[in-house]
Amino acid sequence: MTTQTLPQLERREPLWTRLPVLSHVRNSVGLQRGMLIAGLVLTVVFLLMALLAPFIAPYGFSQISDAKGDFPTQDPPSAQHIWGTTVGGFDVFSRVVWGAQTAVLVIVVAVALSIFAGVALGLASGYIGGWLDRVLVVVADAVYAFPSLLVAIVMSIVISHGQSSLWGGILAAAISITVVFIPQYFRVVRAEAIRLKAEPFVESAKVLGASSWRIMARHIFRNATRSIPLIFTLNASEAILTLAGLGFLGFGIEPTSAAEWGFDLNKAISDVTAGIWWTGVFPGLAIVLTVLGLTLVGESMNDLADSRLRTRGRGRRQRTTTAGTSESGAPQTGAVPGYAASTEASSGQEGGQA
Amino acid sequence: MTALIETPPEAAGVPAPAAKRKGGGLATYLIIRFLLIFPTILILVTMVFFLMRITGDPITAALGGRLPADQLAQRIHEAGYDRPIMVQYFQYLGQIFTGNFGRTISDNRAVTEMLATFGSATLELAINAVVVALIVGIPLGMIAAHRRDKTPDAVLRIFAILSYATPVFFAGLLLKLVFSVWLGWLPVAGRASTSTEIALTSLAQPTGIYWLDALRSGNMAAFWDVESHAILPALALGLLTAGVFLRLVRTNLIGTLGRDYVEAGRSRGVSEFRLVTRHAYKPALIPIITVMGLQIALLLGGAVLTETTFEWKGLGFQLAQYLTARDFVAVQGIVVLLAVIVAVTNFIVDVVAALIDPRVRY
Amino acid sequence: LTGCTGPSGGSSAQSGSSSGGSITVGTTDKVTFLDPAGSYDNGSFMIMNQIYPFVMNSKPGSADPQPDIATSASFTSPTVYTVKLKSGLKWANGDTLDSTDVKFSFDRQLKINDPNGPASLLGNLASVDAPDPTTVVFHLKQGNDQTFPQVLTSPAGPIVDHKVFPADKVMSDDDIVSKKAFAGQYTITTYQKNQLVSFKANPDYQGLLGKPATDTVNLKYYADSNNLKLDVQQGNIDVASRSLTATDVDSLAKDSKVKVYKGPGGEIRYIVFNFDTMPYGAKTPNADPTKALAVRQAMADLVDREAIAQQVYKGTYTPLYSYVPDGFPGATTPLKSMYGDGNGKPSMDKAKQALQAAGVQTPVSINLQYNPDHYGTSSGDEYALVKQQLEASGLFKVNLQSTEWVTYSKDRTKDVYPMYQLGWFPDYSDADDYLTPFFTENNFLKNHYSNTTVQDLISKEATNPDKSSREQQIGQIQDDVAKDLATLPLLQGAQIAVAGTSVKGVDTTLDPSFKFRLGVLSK
Amino acid sequence: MSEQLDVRPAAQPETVLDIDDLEVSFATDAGEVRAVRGVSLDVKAGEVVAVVGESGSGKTVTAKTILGLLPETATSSGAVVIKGQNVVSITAAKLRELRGRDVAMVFQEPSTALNPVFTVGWQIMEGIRAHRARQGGGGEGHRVGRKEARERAIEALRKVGIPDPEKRVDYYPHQFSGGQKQRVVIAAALALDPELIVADEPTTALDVTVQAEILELLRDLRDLYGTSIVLITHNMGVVADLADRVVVMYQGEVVEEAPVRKLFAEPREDYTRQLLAAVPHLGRDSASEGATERLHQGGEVLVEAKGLEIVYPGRLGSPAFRAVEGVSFTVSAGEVFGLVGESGSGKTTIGRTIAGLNRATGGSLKVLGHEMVGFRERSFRPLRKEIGFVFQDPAASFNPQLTIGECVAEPLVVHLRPQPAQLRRRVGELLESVQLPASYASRYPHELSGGQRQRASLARALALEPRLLVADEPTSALDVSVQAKVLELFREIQAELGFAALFISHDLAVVDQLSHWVGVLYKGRLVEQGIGSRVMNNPQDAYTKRLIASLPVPDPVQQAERRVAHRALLGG
Ligand SMILES: Nc1ncnc2c1ncn2[C@@H]1O[C@H](COP(=O)(O)OP(=O)(O)OP(=O)(O)O)[C@@H](O)[C@H]1O
Ligand SMILES: Nc1ncnc2c1ncn2[C@@H]1O[C@H](COP(=O)(O)OP(=O)(O)OP(=O)(O)O)[C@@H](O)[C@H]1O
Ligand SMILES: [Mg+2]
Ligand SMILES: [Mg+2]
Repeated sequence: MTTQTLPQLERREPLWTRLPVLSHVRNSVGLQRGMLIAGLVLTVVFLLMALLAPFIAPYGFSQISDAKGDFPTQDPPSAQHIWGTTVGGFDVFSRVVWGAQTAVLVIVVAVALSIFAGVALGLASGYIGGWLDRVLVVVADAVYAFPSLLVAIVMSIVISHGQSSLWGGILAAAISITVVFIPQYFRVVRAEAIRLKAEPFVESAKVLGASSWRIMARHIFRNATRSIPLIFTLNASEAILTLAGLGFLGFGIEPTSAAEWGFDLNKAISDVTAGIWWTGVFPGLAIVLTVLGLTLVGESMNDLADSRLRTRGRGRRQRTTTAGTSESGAPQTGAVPGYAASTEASSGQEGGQA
Repeated sequence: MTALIETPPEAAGVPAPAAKRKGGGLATYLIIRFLLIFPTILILVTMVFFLMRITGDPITAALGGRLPADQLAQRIHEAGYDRPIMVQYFQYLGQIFTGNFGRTISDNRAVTEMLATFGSATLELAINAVVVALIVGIPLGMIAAHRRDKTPDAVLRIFAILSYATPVFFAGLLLKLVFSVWLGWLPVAGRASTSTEIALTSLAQPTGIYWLDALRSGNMAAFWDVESHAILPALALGLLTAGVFLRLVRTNLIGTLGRDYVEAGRSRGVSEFRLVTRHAYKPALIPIITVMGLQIALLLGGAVLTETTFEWKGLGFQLAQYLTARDFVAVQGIVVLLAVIVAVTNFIVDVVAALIDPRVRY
Repeated sequence: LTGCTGPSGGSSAQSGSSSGGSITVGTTDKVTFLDPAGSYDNGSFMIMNQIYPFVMNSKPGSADPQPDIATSASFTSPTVYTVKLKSGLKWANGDTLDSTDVKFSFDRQLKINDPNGPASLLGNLASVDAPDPTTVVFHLKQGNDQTFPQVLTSPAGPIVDHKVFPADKVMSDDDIVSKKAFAGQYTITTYQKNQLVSFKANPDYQGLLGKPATDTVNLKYYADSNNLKLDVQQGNIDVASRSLTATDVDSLAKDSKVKVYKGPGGEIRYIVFNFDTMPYGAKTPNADPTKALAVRQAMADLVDREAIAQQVYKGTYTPLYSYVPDGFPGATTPLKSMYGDGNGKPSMDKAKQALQAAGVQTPVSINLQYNPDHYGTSSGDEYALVKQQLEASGLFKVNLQSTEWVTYSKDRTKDVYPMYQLGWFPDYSDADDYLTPFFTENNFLKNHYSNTTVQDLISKEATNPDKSSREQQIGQIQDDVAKDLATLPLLQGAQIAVAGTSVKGVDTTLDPSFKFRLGVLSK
Repeated sequence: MSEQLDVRPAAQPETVLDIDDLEVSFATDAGEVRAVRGVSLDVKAGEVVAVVGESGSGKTVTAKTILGLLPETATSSGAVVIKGQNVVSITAAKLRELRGRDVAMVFQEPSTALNPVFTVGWQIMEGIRAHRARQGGGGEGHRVGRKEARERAIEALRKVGIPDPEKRVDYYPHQFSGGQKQRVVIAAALALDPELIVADEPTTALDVTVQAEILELLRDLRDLYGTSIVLITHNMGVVADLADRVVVMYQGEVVEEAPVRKLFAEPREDYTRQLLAAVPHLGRDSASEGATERLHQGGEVLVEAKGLEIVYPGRLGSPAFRAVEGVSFTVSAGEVFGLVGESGSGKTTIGRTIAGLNRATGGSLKVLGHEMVGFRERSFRPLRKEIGFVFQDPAASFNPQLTIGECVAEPLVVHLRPQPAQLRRRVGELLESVQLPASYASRYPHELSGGQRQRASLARALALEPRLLVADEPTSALDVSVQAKVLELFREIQAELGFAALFISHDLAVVDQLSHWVGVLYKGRLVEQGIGSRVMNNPQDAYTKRLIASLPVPDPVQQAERRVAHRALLGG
């Protein structure tokens, strides 16, 4: 019903400058840009590692022997195993590289699922309101108050039920993370939907007689989800940590199913106290650097999108002349504040007209 | 693990404090907020109940490797775990309403006693960690906000991210290695050394918070022993939270620093230091406290990894254990307690925020 | 059986005067119930062994059941086992300890029959009589049960105070402690469940074990074995027992401040074959018992137990070539000669032959299940190695899968897994505990293995009072099952404890009875 | 009395502020923005200098430079000399000493310029205690004690006319009304007796009646204490009312500077002339000029309110709020009904209710014959195509994700579902009808200027050729010159298409320019309605009288007369 297509209109800015990350890089300067780029570099390395794992990793993730025979166990870094081997004889370097793949898969599945569900519920709850909203909010709050690792554990039991193959394991981890994240997306999207609902452009659609569906799909959805990339990066790093935590508690993905950093790190704990540092340090660093990278990207994007936090904004936001503004003295509380300020910032260019 | 998303409860549809400003009674608002605790707990209990039943039963968990299937089934039947689930559910609800939380299945203790024992341990850890987080997070957050986008800010932000990005068990391991194994300054794990623990548990009315017990009994040796055990876990968990606090303080402070009233203060010749620490900080405190409250509540449940790493026998640690044992009674009890804590903390946070914000004061 | 003295290496230490100092022992085995009727696990049983009296017990260093608080115990007829108690026994709370308590304890076990309790061990017990204060008469269902004295030493065997314990329900730990219902070597002075328990020598104990070497012993609980390791290494605790990882043990062995003790272990690890669903199994479309056997044989030919024990477990496990582990009377090693190169090492050729002879098409695809969380975290490494060993020959294509414990336990008996990992820890120290539960009609494996000859032999062996012919029968059973390969035994565990160099007596308690006795430790 | 002010005692007025060739530029994403280019001006003691100019012309930047409040991204050159010190190059510590004591600032929005969590007394004291006391001879004084500071704060509050200052000094900002807040802000500026006050749009956020009081207060400051004021505003009425001298800025430069009467009487520059021409002037150019009875009376009654009552439900324990009460009026086909009233009087509420965005809760409201009390969206939806709505803030009323073309097309798509080609043509026509090039259809809202956006918004509202248009303050977000063009367009289109309109504004002059019939709303009640020019010239209701008296007209001579005439009325 909302598929009425409009004439193909020429767009004035090239697409690539409007892509979230690239436009952020363009808009940043100084240290803020430095941090964003550092984050991007770490993230890209991480992604490349995942993508090219078969080419980068010298061995398979569960390979413990090659033509020359069994791998030595707990072998210190050497030419053959540049980061050494684990107690089971796995090659640490290979597992770290393959681990990136697992991490990416888990992130993609987990975040995609939670975005999908969280956004749908958040939109409905925020826009439709009423009882639906109240019930969903209480439920989401309850889930939020639920210790997240507990949800993850229970879910991984419920889901993994049977076997943990590579995909089984990844799905189990991902879905358990999803359950934890849905309330977060729900909150953010719902808050945005509620804010947008009162925006004049939504009201103007309403006065035009547009149906609720059309309003949600065409007006609220796209605007409410603009902050999603920011949460995405933040949650991506949380997903890695949750996965690592699950691995640590023994609910993770088994080493024969896939390489998983948290699991390896957990297994390496007795190694570390025995002076065998290489089995723990590399997966540990992989986790830390990946989370660092993703968080840097997320935070920088967040700061750039938020004119309050942006280093160098465009002109100051215009104040409208009417007294209609309410006494909203208190600062915003959200970590992912709206984008409104930045879109309105351009209204100061009236000069050319006079 | 949900530490980083700092969405305050306001975003979550619990009626925002803004509603209060419209002239309604703060009391009404708080009462409603208080009443909301109950549906929340009911939902949690229900979720836990059904989820736990899906995951299996405690008897299989304990004896699945030893008994023939028919014997196992018989025992499950005798324990009543094969009755219709709704019957079990309503029976359980009935018990809860009469205040009977039952006894844990896997280690047979009264749930209330178990909650008190482990709750006090977790409370102690949480207090310690929050102290660390506040001492580290708030001043550093102020510095970062004040020197935003300068080198100190960048360094502090990286520090904040690193403290968050390092899995707590990894950080804990490193702390143990450095301070216990290499330097030998601090004990490896546990809440107290054996003798202290015996001394403290044989007190007449222990609170279960060791440093408090030690102080009350005037046993200074025990006090120092307890404190030396507390340092590493508090650091591990506290730094994790400090990272979040730092970020939170920084973001909100930057927000208020850009406000007109700060500019107004500046135009009156107020020093930059005072602008940051008074003019901008106090208004920023309201959202900070809201989110911090949530954080602290989550800290209680989120301490699983820290507690496991440091043998800190608290709720989080126990939760993981009971879960493995499919001890639904215990898990349900813990979740109810956590829900109450979260709800009550939110409630208290609202009251505190109200005290700070004159606009909602009546 | 009575009056026979086992080898007792360290028994001289315990006869000396006990030291005034205290010893702290760290462990990872958790307690569920102190009440014997409510628990059936190592952690609880470990404490029960210190605080409750037994009718039968074994001296440190041996696994031979001997009268503990009894003066004699023997079969007075095939189905009657009569015990004479010592007189003048007392509970730590002052109650007298006599035959009423013994009868009460066993009646209670049967009555409560707790889902988590060990009542199933008393399956052969019909009733108990206490004709006079020092006499207890056990009436058995099956005559000459050779395992019965062992059962009396097992988790079903602790005697409890009938004035304190309720007859029909499980009692809470705190009540037991506050009512001082102890009559073992030790009493408990402070009890923080699964955190810290302190024991004090019980002056009234008159049983087999004698006066403990150390008056005060603390038992500290750990969740993470790495902390246990660090604490024993740092000297914060004197002894660490159980659940250290192979790497921990390996590195502690290199540490001069501590000493690693190894004793015989009863734990075994093996692969179960489901005779219905394994390749060519009875319920598969191309069912063929010969081919199925060939598959099992080929697997037995290919596994390299030594490699697993060394690589994955660094010697904390040893290869297991039979169904009854090494160290039990009657244990043999049939799989060593029957499979592989005949010397315990794998043989690819033999495996190939076995499959070819049966006309099995290679590679054989198998689904192998293991459990990552119940049998230690190294299961993953262990099965990765098994997979590699099987696949290296090119004869097998292994699809390795793992499943979380509770589901695993359920599914394994529902024919979901064609072959799967399992472990076993004995209830008491007798070879029969490795045979009856596994190969009789209604065994707990539920793997559809059935061999009537074997079953006959087992029931004979279990009631054969003659030691040597019984051992022979046990040997025969092992040979027969080895031919059928109902399961594939892989490894046998060792008991491992680590102690500071000044601690004495650790080696004494790591005996085939698998009871860790605090009373022999001193420093 | 104000007359004599213009004839100031000629005793060599000392210069308190001297700006010389000031240049300010900002580093931005888009490169350097030169916000102020070579501005020079000076302010004498006891003088009110108004700086006017359209939005973005550099007024605020200039004002901030005076106090050294520019953000770090700014670079400035030139000289801003206060008491012999050049603010542009002075050290931070010196600058801090100077701020507040020698020059103080009054902000536009009193509600944001006061910290909500501190008492007003604390905030005023902050400024006092940040400085050493002034001691006659200019030597460094002592640090001001808490008690003394408090006394001075009370004194300052008293000076700005806050009643009961001893008590009110401990109030929090939210306990004051908007006008009082602005007085507090001024008191904070006064507390240190600065010689110069920089006031950046000090009355823009206030209602006209309140604005009149604040202007009076500022005048008193100048008269009683000889304080010089730099008054930044875009409101020519305010300029005419208060200023001695006017500086006109355009694109960062000073284009003209003249005494106020001279500037209004004979503006030199083209730009100034345009600016003055664009200012709506009460009583000039009225739409109902000469009308003696209600126009369009015979037309079909499109909106009919009878005893209309609109209540906002209270949330969570707060009582319900009655925003509109017992309002009755009609709007007939072809008629422009102007609704005026100050902030919070319920104008928007009525407009939104007519458009079905709010619920009418009592009385009766018939819109196109449909009863809106207890209405159902479903039955009302078909009527929506007969109603257009123009929002106040054109930037906010467009979905930032959609192009202007898509936005304008939306009503067509929703109601008519035309072919794409047809749609494109119609969108082009619509844009051209509001004097926008059809090619703008492919632009995004932020790529248009404010005035262009409001035109597009008008195009969207007119897309379905509605019979009724509700326009809620359609021009109040715009600069005067832009506003003039949009109003002109509105008037032309209305005349051409003949739709009825409910035109809402708080600006009497604007309403008068457009409306045939005017209603005055006060606290939710319609206190007066009538032919526009009549209401303006001869108000009946006391409130209307005060409202009209408060409005400064952009003509210093006329305004001075009005002030004298209305003094009694305003004193109340
Ligand atoms: N912090 C800043 N960074 C970049 N550009 C700025 C900044 N502040 C102001 N500008 C630019 O400087 C120019 C002058 O702005 P200024 O705020 O002085 O205008 P103004 O005359 O006060 O307008 P208004 O009437 O809207 O308040 C504008 O083009 C604005 O975009
Ligand atoms: N959603 C709402 N809930 C409760 N009260 C409201 C709501 N919207 C407006 N009000 C109140 O209703 C009254 C009238 O508001 P309205 O917006 O109609 O005023 P207005 O005349 O348009 O003012 P302005 O000139 O400032 O736009 C005000 O007191 C306002 O606070
Ligand atoms: Mg300005
Ligand atoms: Mg309005």
